[in-house]
Amino acid sequence: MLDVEKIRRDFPVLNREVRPGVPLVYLDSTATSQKPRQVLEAMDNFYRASNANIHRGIHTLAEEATASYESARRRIAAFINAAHAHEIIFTRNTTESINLVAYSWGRANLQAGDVIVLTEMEHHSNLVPWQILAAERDLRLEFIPVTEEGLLDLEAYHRLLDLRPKLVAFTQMSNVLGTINPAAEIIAAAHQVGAVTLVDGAQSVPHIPVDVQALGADFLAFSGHKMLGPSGIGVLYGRTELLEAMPPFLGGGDMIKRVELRSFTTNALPYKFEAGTPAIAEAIGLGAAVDYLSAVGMQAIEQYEREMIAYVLERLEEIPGVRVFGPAAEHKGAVASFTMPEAHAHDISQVLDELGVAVRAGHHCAMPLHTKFGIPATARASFYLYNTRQEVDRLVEGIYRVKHIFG
Amino acid sequence: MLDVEKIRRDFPVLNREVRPGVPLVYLDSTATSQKPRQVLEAMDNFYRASNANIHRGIHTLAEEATASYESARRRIAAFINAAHAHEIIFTRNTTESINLVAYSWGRANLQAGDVIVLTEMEHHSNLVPWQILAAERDLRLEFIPVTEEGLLDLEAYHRLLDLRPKLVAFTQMSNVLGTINPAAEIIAAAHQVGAVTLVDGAQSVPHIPVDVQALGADFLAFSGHKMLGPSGIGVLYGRTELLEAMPPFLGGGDMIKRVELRSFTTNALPYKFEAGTPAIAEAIGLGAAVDYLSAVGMQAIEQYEREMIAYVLERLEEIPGVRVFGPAAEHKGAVASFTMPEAHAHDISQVLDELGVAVRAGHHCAMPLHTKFGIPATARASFYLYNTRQEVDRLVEGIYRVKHIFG
Amino acid sequence: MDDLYRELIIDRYKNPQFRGQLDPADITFEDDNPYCGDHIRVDVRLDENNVVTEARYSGEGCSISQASADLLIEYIHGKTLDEVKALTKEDVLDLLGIQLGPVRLKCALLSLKVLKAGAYGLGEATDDLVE
Amino acid sequence: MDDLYRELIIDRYKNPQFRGQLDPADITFEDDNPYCGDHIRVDVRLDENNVVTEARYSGEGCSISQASADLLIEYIHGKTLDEVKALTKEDVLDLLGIQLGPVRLKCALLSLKVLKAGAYGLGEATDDLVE
Ligand SMILES: Cc1ncc(COP(=O)(O)O)c(C=O)c1O
Ligand SMILES: Cc1ncc(COP(=O)(O)O)c(C=O)c1O
Repeated sequence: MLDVEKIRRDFPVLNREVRPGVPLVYLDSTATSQKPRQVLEAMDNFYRASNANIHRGIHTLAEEATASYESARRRIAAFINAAHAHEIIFTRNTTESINLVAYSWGRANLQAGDVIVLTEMEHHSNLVPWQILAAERDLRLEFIPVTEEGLLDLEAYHRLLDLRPKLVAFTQMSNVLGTINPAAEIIAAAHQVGAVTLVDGAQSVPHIPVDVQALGADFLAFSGHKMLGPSGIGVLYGRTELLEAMPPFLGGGDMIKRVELRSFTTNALPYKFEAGTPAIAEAIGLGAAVDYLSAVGMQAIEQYEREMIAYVLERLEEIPGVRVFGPAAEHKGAVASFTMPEAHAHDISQVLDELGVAVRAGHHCAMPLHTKFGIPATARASFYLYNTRQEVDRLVEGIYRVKHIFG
Repeated sequence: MLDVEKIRRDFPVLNREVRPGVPLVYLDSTATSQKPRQVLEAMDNFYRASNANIHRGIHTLAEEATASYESARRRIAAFINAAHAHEIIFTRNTTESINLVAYSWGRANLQAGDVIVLTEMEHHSNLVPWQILAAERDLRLEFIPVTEEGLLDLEAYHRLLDLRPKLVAFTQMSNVLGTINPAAEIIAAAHQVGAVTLVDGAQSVPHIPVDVQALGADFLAFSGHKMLGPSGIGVLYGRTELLEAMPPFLGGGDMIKRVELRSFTTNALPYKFEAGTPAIAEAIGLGAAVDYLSAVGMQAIEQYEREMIAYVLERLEEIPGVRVFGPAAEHKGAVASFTMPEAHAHDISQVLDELGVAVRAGHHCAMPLHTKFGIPATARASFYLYNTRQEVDRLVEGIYRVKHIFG
Repeated sequence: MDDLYRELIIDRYKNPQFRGQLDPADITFEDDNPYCGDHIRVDVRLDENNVVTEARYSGEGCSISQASADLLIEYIHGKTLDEVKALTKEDVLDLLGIQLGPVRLKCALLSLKVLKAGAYGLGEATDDLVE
Repeated sequence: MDDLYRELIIDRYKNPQFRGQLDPADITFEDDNPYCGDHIRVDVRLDENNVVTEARYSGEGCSISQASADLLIEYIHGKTLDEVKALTKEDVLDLLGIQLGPVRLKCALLSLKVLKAGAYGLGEATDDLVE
């Protein structure tokens, strides 16, 4: 069991009062998580004691910085059970990770007429890079439909596999519906027709145990800022074989072995894909974040959030008019996107904010999914290991307040 | 005049002892600068009080985060005198900024046979992206030669302009030789033949006043970490007209206006080029860094470093065998790359480190320049506003120690 | 809270007075806020002296975007085209009478952006119009 | 300091004992350290039992890379090819007798990497060989 009170003490922002006397109830972790002091201190200590550029320095600070940066990579590799640390490429965020695959693997492997299978519940980050590539290369994009309930239509998926897609790219957890997709099953089926798979782990890696070898994933993309880490750091995991065969993406310092005026040879993995000075302190911060998550235990977090979402859905369903999108609690993470007939999502969010309750409102970078459900925007409350049932109650009070004002 | 003692008190790392009793003498700011507490506190305060994702949130934290992020953009725009804040695109570093131009502007504007003019003193970051593009598009790369003295051969440049290059991309300050190139003159000549210009400002923006409008630069790339800011943040400045005409680079959240399953429309500048959750805290940190630099005054910093390099060269020249690369003090910034006949650059750096003096050793991501000078590696001591003459003396002592050990 | 949700806004949101479309119209323009999907269209009729005789808005979105559109459209009746072009962010905020953070500001200014893009005859509504 | 620059290293650097090239050789391989440009080539002769009879290195670089090459090449004389393939990072560090940070470690292990890549007959020397 999680000791939530102890955990909360690690998060300085949770002491914040949004206005005098109005404490913060942060229900927007799906957009970005808060950071424990352990993460902030790891970065601050780095800057105050060991800050230096890495890899090419021989002096003490540079050696320390290199060691800390590479140690973070190894711990992050272990966190998702990657077979090798060099399979962890540091990027800015999930979005850059997916673009890296689209630019490098995609341009080297896809030709006119090739099919990419995505889903209707993708975040724009797992749509737009493929749309750009599809336009450039004349590829065909196909989508696994989302059912009314908010699940992927797996029968339709199996029919799409008859098209022999070259790539199947899908989110392991929807940032709107909360749906946890059966990733291992989707990957196994894709592999049977020879497709490469990319898992958008932006929501899954922070909230449930993810084991890339057990999943069989070829690529996994995720962001540090959603899993207690800082902004400015993300990860692309890729299987060695694939990464080795891929051409470089960004060119510059560190990704090369030798440079002449008109030619270069690439460096070994993972450096081949890390051009220029990386987000050093941020990688170190993300290392501290996975240490924190591991110490709490990803299984314990998953379990805690399961109980939380069951309670959230129970409470929201009792409010007349509130419509929550996505599947039943057993298929989803701790995300509740909802609408109310009285008020636009923005207004819900604004009224809640006046009570200190931070929820997000909009299309959550998933416009096609909202279009499918026929709504321009939802309000979204999302939960993490530091949220409590009392905070759910505050949310519910706030929703009644919205009804009062706009009803 | 700079009050260096006061400045030094702002940099916590300068209290560091590399080993008990051996204080740090940090002479590696060209690789990355140290950070004043004002920058660290700006980021820490953000995480402890206002951390949220930006742009799409209505709650208080999201509004505060958005306001801080956009305020940083405006202050950075003012720092380089950009005409508009939307001309500041946040990237990870100089390297990504240059790659953004190569991928987006380059692929939209360059065709087989087109000429790009670079220089022999470029950092790999301003070589490799063009080599990749040249290989893909069958472009021709030409190089402004570097004279024995370490200056650009401007006569040769004018001859190269007869080739009607489409792009002239060059560093404003060499990270090896310290040479400050006559950027305004190079740009004006390029414009006369209709070429677009890209200035690598990784070294110039931290050390001398840079005014993009006075220079007439079309693009300027620089890194936060070299100018008192954090790792993980860089800037691409681009003129509105050019940026507006360019296709997007990375696809994903925030860079779009509308998304359907198979198509999207792009957002306005600067968001069009900022896909996914940006390095929010890092942008705020860079904002604090430019505030710090502005408060000290870029002119004062330039002046201080001019005096510093004159002293450094004077002291190094008195040591038998030490060969310093690059032009005389009046043409260069505070960078001294040198070799010694007795010892390899690595060994120089290692011995100096034992005395607490941090210098870099290697090719400094400028292999072609080292090849040109016929040396595999140099040791490089570089200086910034927090360095003192006493530290120069420590360097000199260290060099004598190298002679003693290896002589 | 009731500060922001001043009665005026809630009232205009629930009981808009200038909702509708005009056909024909001298100026018609529409656009949306990419961050939230709010959508506004304006239709304006001018007389021979370029004075606004009739105007309406339509679309969907939050109370701030819709109420500010309603207030703005009311306000421009009787104004000249040049006066409309000269409208600023401050005019809209004065009409609303509240303080707004940067994100909600975009909601509030959507109708002004659309209106000015139409008044200037632009192809696209850009943020500069309301800065 | 003199800890790191132990006499042994400085001595081997200044007075190498196994510098040179062999032609013909049964194994020849070369590579460099991308971070600093240090370069090492090794040439090895084997007898009919795959025992090292003669070996030399050449190249340029810092005292650590050159001295560790000199020590390593000395060490492999009389070893079998399988023993050479089984050499590890620890063997090199034992020969040097010093502690090294991650960057200098790459200098120290360059010769081992090159030697093992040659011994295995690989096309490329990768870091796995010395981890
Ligand atoms: C002149 C020059 N250009 C480009 C770069 C690359 O900067 P970054 O590694 O921050 O991308 C550097 C930094 O070493 C530099 O000195
Ligand atoms: C499912 C999913 N994919 C991708 C992203 C994009 O993450 P980032 O903005 O960190 O690149 C998000 C975050 O909003 C997400 O929830």
